[in-house]
Amino acid sequence: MSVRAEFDAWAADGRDRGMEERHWHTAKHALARMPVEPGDTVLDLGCGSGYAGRALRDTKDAGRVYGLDGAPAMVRNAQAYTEDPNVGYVVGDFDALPFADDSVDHVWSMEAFYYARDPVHTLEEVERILRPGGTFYCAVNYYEENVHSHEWQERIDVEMTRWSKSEYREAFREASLAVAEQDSIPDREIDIPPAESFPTDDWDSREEMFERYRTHGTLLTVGVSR
Amino acid sequence: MSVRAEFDAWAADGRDRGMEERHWHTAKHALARMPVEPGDTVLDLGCGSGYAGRALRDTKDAGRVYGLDGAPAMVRNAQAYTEDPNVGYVVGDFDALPFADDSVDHVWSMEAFYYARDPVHTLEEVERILRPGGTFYCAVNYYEENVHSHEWQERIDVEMTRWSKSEYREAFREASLAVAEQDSIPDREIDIPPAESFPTDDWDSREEMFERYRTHGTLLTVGVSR
Amino acid sequence: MKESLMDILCDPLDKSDLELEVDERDGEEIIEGRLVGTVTGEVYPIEDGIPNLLPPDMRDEE
Amino acid sequence: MKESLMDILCDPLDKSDLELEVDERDGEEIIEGRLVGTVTGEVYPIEDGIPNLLPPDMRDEE
Ligand SMILES: Nc1ncnc2c1ncn2[C@@H]1O[C@H](CSCC[C@H](N)C(=O)O)[C@@H](O)[C@H]1O
Ligand SMILES: Nc1ncnc2c1ncn2[C@@H]1O[C@H](CSCC[C@H](N)C(=O)O)[C@@H](O)[C@H]1O
Repeated sequence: MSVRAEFDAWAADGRDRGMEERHWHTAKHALARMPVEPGDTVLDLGCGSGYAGRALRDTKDAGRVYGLDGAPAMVRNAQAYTEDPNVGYVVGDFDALPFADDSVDHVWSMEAFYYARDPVHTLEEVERILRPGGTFYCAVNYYEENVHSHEWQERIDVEMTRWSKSEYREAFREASLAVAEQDSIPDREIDIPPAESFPTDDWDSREEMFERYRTHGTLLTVGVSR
Repeated sequence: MSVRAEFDAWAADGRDRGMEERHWHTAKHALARMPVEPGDTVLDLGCGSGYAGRALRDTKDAGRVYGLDGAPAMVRNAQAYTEDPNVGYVVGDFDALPFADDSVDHVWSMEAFYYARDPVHTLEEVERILRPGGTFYCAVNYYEENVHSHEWQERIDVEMTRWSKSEYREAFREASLAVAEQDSIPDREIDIPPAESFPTDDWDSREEMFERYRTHGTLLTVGVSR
Repeated sequence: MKESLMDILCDPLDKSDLELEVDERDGEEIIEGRLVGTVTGEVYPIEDGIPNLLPPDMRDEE
Repeated sequence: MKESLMDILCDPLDKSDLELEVDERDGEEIIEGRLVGTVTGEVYPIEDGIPNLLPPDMRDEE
């Protein structure tokens, strides 16, 4: 199955909003750090329901916010969730971004980057469209150190890239993005039941669930275009 | 009184270690985000007891770590706290850094930057010594939005710069440092007593103390040399 | 899509300019139409206000 | 200070090179001596292993 077909199905049965709710726990902390100034143009790669761009409009007065996603049904949902004329959505693919060189101030991506077919090329594309000094905020829950995420590959019919923290840093630099920060942002909001509730459907032990959310959480890598 | 005389007095009566203990609550989170690679050269501006550089040696295998401070007694203490041959200290001033162009991979500074006599010039100096793509991690507790820090000026005989968050971003850009992130890092470790303990010697109300530490905490601005 | 998006859009294949052809608009908003690669000649549809700029070989893949 | 620090040190006044003059050393470690600005001629002392590279007018101020 293609990424598009997979995520069109997610959008159709409302999983776009479910993801938004869970991802917001950590995404909001990363979004708050972005040096977006009033009037800036921001692009959300793999925008899903589009919540991140809308938040940057509301909290930082971003000028224009665009969401790109490969799944047409996702983008249709995202568009339906807003009437803001300065927010727009585009169907497109990470590997062939339909944006001009140096045309965007900042790029955001949450839980989407690792679906790129050629992730280093996607980084080169991001670097190309960012104006010099613009940032790429790349947030992922699926990465090497987060061992409890490894099994996700079994549940989805699309190949995912599982880099370690240092592989992210190296790949950014390979694509001429200076690495400005890397951080694990804990999810402090997910409810972790008391030890006696384990095993649950998803977790063998409380320790594992704690490690997944509070220790590893979301890996954020910030690159700056040169 | 000069900055040097003031902080020599602090070093003499052990306040260097007191600061280290308090600042560590938030500094460690910012240090963890730094993209320091094994072998990198890192400079700590206004190093005080020198703990930050030593932590980067221990946790990220930084190659050489230097601390610069204007107060000779601070630097002597810092040197006495380590036997690591790859850690060194220098007496110097923020406005006239004794380092060659592009000679340092990353610069760190905690609770020290705002003592610079000419802070924009200090940023230019930092930009000059950083290699392209190198980062400046600038952490301060004294800043405009942190209203409870304002009174500190009354207690110290040295003039301090009190910029807002956006003034930090502007000044970095003026000095050709791309702003990669800005964040308020809460101090979750300081003990905040129950409401009935207030007023205390330092705080009128629990709300104020909470706002100072948990809401504002430490302002981190990360710049990247172009 | 708003017409102002044209400022930054380009052909995903070779990053050359696109030409906008409008079938239906509502003020600034383009509802139906297409974007045509000025160099590649590729046609990218705009449907329900949303431009589909997937490279053509991906658009049809399922 | 370790002698390797010379790789990156420069005169704080004009960023020109410094020359190292050693009075006492312990292997790689310079204990006493001075750094002399090759252009400015300024003398920066090294005492107890720590170089003082404050601009001269700041060094003496109290
Ligand atoms: N190669 C690709 N090009 C464009 N979008 C892609 C893609 N691979 C995956 N995606 C999109 O990336 C999204 C991942 S789900 C994450 C959605 C959203 N950022 C959130 O935080 O909730 C899906 O909507 C999927 O359609
Ligand atoms: N203009 C200047 N040049 C160099 N050092 C300075 C300076 N102004 C202040 N300092 C130094 O900055 C330090 C501030 S106190 C903070 C110390 C340490 N970074 C910590 O986190 O605990 C003092 O040691 C002081 O001597």
